[in-house]
Amino acid sequence: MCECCVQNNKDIYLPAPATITKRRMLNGTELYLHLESDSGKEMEYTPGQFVEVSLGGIGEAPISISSSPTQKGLELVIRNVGTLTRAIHKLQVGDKLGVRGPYGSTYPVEQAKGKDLVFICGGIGLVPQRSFIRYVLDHRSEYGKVTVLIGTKCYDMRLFREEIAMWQERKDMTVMETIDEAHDCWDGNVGVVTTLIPKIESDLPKSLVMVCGPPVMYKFVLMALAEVDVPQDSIYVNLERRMKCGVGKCGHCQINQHYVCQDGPVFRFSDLANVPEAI
Amino acid sequence: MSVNTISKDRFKQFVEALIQSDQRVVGVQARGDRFVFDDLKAADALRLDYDVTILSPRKYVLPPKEPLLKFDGRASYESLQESEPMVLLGVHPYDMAAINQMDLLFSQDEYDNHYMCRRKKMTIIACDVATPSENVFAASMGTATVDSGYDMLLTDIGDAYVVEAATDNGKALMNLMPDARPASEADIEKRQAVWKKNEHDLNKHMLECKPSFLPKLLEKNYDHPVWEEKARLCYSCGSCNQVCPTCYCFDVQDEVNWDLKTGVRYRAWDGCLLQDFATVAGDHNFRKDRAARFRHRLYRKGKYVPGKIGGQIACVGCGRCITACTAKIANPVDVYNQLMERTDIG
Amino acid sequence: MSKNININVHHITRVEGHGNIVVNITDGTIETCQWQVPEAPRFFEAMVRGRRYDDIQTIVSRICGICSISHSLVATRAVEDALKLEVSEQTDLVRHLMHYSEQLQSHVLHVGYLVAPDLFGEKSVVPLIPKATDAVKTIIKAHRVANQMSALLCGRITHPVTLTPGGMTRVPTEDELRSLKKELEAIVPDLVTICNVVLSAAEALPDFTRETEYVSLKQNQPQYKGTLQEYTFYHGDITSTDLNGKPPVPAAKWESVANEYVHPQSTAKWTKWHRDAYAAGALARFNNNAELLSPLGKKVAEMFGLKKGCCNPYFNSIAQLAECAHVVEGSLEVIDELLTRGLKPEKVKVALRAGRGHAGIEAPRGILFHSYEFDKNGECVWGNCCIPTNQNHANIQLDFEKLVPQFMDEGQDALRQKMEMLVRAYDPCISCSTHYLDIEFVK
Amino acid sequence: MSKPRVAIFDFACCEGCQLQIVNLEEEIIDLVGAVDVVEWREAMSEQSHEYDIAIVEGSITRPEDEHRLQIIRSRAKILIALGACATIGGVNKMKNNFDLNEVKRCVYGKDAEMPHLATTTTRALHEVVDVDFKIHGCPINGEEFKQVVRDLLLGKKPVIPTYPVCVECKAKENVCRYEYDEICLGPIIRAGCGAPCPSAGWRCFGCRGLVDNPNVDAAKEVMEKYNLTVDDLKQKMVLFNSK
Ligand SMILES: Cc1cc2nc3c(=O)[nH]c(=O)nc-3n(C[C@H](O)[C@H](O)[C@H](O)COP(=O)(O)OP(=O)(O)OC[C@H]3O[C@@H](n4cnc5c(N)ncnc54)[C@H](O)[C@@H]3O)c2cc1C
Ligand code: SF4
Ligand code: SF4
Ligand code: SF4
Repeated sequence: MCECCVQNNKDIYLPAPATITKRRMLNGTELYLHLESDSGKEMEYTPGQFVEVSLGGIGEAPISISSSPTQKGLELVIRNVGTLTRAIHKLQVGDKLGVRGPYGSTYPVEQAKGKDLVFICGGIGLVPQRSFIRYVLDHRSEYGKVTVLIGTKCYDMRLFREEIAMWQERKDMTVMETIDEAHDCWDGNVGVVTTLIPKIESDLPKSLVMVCGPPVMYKFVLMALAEVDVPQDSIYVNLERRMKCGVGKCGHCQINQHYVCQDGPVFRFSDLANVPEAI
Repeated sequence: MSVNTISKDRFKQFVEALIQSDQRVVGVQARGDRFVFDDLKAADALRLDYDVTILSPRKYVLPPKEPLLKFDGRASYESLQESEPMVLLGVHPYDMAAINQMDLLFSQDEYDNHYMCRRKKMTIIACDVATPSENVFAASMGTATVDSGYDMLLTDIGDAYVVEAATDNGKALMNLMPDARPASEADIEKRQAVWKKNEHDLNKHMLECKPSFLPKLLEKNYDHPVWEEKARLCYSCGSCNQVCPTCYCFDVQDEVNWDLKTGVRYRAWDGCLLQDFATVAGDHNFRKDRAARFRHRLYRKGKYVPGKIGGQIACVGCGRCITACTAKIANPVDVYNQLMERTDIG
Repeated sequence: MSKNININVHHITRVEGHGNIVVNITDGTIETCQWQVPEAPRFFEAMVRGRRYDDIQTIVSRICGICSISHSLVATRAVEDALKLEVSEQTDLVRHLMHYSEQLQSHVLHVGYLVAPDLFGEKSVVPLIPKATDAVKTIIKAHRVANQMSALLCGRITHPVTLTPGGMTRVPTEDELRSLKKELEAIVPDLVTICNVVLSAAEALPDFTRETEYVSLKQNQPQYKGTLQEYTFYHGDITSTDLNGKPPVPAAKWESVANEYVHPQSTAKWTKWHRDAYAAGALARFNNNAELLSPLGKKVAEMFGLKKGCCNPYFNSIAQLAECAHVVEGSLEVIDELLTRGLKPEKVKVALRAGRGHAGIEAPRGILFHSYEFDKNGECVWGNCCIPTNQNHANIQLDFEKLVPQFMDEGQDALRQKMEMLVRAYDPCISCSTHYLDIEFVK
Repeated sequence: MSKPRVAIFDFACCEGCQLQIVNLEEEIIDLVGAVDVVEWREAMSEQSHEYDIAIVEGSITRPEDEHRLQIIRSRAKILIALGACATIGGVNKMKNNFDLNEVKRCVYGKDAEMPHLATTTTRALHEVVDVDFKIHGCPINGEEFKQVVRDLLLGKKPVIPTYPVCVECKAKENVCRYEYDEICLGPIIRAGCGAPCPSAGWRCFGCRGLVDNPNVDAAKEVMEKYNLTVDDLKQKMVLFNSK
């Protein structure tokens, strides 16, 4: 590398090696990974952020951080949808991959203190939300009521089942789960996640609501929240776009004037009022 | 800053000396009936009277395909940086303005040392326009002249060039011009006249508002019929992106060697007009319609990028996209003026 | 030794296209001995109808990937003949160079990759790589230079895009020619190396001759000074070893030379002139033009004892080697000529007229003819092509008929090997003809 | 992991795409090192019925070809169509614009009815069997071929451009043919070739086939801007993009 690069001492595109220390399939398509950085240095991040995960020769993809900075290592959940994700699914404990980041905006960890929090998660949307939920649970006294709504398409796709069961045991949070399609082994709520909104006990207009899920989910959830008078500046959405660089250069993740990798992925909904491409 | 004058003959000797020096020299040359930036092998080939080059000097600042790093297996990476000292000779003011914008974009927030490193090794000799091209509208965009970014600025005043050395690099180059004399009052006046003329002449398409009004104009016209009207003929060929000096979107890909282990990760020009620019896994395309992509480019030029670089409009009026567009729909002025027609400027 | 032989090579390998060899010998009696061509017919002559004059070379180039340049060139010249277009000397010279690149590429490929494995008793060039790494690399290098030369002159390696009736769409720059010249000069010693390697295994070439008519182009009026006027691939009239002093036939009259007919053994048409069959190709060119080879070309022929009048078809590969040397020396000459003249871009002007045109050219594997007719709008109304490989089919059959009795005592495998080698020696390009080789020893 | 077994086959075509594999020159040694080439008639004498990847060149023009292709398909895990004849039918499809009997008569005259000259409507491979990947072009681009093979060996989905030739043509700094009021198919044809034809002063004649979503509706108006007609465009499209 040339002199002036050495001087600046940082290549924003350069991944650092990390090792897989735990691995398990959460369901048929979603793989959970626990990583530790080879340098031994913990990554400093805030819930809501993501990393770029690399396999030399295959490529790179943005992946949300699912762990909380209060714990050791990095947890990711990866859905098998394409080339890179398929290759990651083949990795085993002890295998290495490249990681760079963290990137992007964060959940309002500080502003949320003292407030009631509602998390609305659709499918894999639980993954980034979990980072904040765990953070809140690790700083439980600093936050108000915590309500988590989880909607999954079908019974078999549910993520983090044991952890959710543990959450449900807790007295200091409310967790409601629903699946879209009825299933023999399921005696809980059936229906889309919006059907759970009326059951929320917090004072919704005064709560902060965090929403993350597949693109189709936002419209309906946001409509439902408007109906119960949640102000737009109390709603945070977590968006996803195509992304190449993760650092605000390549242009792919742009939503109107916003770069998902810098201004997002977590947006305050009120900031998206004039952003027609967002939802 | 020092301002000198050098005769055209002597200037040729300077170019010859430059070519003999140990840095790469790139200058404007004729290719067929058009002009391009290319490695300069002889002073005679340099054409500072050119109108516009087919591609902008972006191809040197941000090469079409550039290695970022090499990998050895899944997790071992090493930065690659291939830049070399280079002199870029004959950059027009609008292109200079574009480079200045890109410098800002690649250095702010996350510092891109692949780009910046190359820029630092680059000496830019700008030159004022001597022949306006058929579609230039730099005057409308405030880029008919430029006052920063270059190391040296040349202005053709007939039988001589006025040479302004603006940086240490530029001043060092003056050493290769022993015959240059401090510019006379008259020469400076002649240069002023060229600037004045260009600020008037480089305007084959007249923008009917101040460029600074564009963000506001666009703000109100997201659903304007012009997007659909124009994009109806769009081939999604990205020609407008390719030739534009201010477009800088890129794609990143890995190329692996036959050992299936080592290889290079590189970035390559991409274009927001291309159909799959915003397509993600599962074939979901966030900007599926031609019109949406067409609109995105003109919003980027007139509103989004300006939002990142202190309001500078990211169209410098070179007119290349107007020429390059096969469907003849890419003219930014044409679109912006149509928005003006139906917008209350209030 | 068994007197029963069944050979059934279904799609002979290491040839371009599909061909079959079928031999059936029972109790010493030859019952079947056939050369079959089952390649899927592709109907180019029908498909060109309705196309404009300047699309013809693009279409017919696809007759054959290996000799696409020859097809494009001959088509372009036939169109020029029909439209009465003259081309400049510069165009002519550049096209010569282009054509040479194909001869070199094709011959090196044929001798190096397809024939050499036979000489060294291997099934392909792959096992030769570890055994004779340097030799293989030398062959690859010569092949690469030939391909670079094509890419430069044709716009891409295969299926040229710089040819247009009336001229060229792009000519190389002088810089490009100068660096090509360096590359070509550098492979001269490599060619000698390749020849020595082949020479070391030349005794593997079967001792077999059969009196044959050899047909090729011959140039009577020199076009330019030097090699170009002589051992011709590009200009000239049709000559034959059977002409016996009669004047050569102009290319426009090729149909009276080829006398094409459909044979049930073949999807490709067969041809005959003075006898039941004739041979085209490097050996034919050599037998008609040997004294005009370049100095190195002559030297190569001498190395192998190849002399004018040779009737051993296996020596076609040796004639190709001599031509490789000739073509490299010829190219250097043309480059010098072009550099002396200086290269200028030219504008092509075409005035449409109705008419029929013909042209003949030497493709790497032999003489090749195209004819087209256009209406006054420049649309093609008729086309006819006659491909070298087709002109060799009947001759291969006749060679087989002499070869099988001569060698049948050596046993099935040796006979089969000789027959495959014979077909390969002709360097058939069956996809041209349509496609070529499967040998069947019928059970 | 054992090396994948690769077999190369051809149907009606000029074999120019196989030639591009040979034209990889030195790298062909790397190729045969990375895979086990078990059958390749044009280059070697070995043959095999067992292979993982079948690379198939050429169009289907006869009933017996269809059958042979089906057998290849049933044996191969991955089937790659190599080159325009295989991916889009190539020039062979021009035949489909005529009456087939008339085509035969035109070439073979009175012998046209001989059984071994039978021919059917030309089809690309995917019109007969499932095709996993297409390597476009007439001929294919060697660089792209290498990349596709290596990607497949890595288990990666090859990146084949979905954008038109103009992208690469512009990057080569060519003056657009349309600026001289000449026709060019670049705007609707899939890139990946590096635009050699416009770079050599010729038009793109469409050998890589149409992009997925060509803007055909624009043709008429755009052609008029250059004093050209849609018929001019169609004349050129016939070469490689006949039905
Ligand atoms: C901020 C952010 C966070 C994400 N977090 C997660 C997560 O926690 N878990 C998870 O499984 N997935 C997550 N994704 C989506 C994930 O990045 C894509 O599924 C992944 O890029 C697909 O890559 P692939 O090579 O397997 O798919 P392919 O379809 O083979 O990829 C095709 C190309 O499209 C691009 N691409 C495709 N989909 C996306 C996408 N959604 N976003 C960006 N680029 C894309 C890739 O760059 C790739 O080059 C996240 C995306 C974003 C933007
Ligand atoms: S948008 Fe067009 S006119 Fe403006 S800078 Fe880009 S290419 Fe030039
Ligand atoms: S010449 Fe053809 S490929 Fe090139 S830009 Fe013009 S239309 Fe596109
Ligand atoms: S430019 Fe067009 S015709 Fe030429 S190789 Fe590319 S796709 Fe084929």
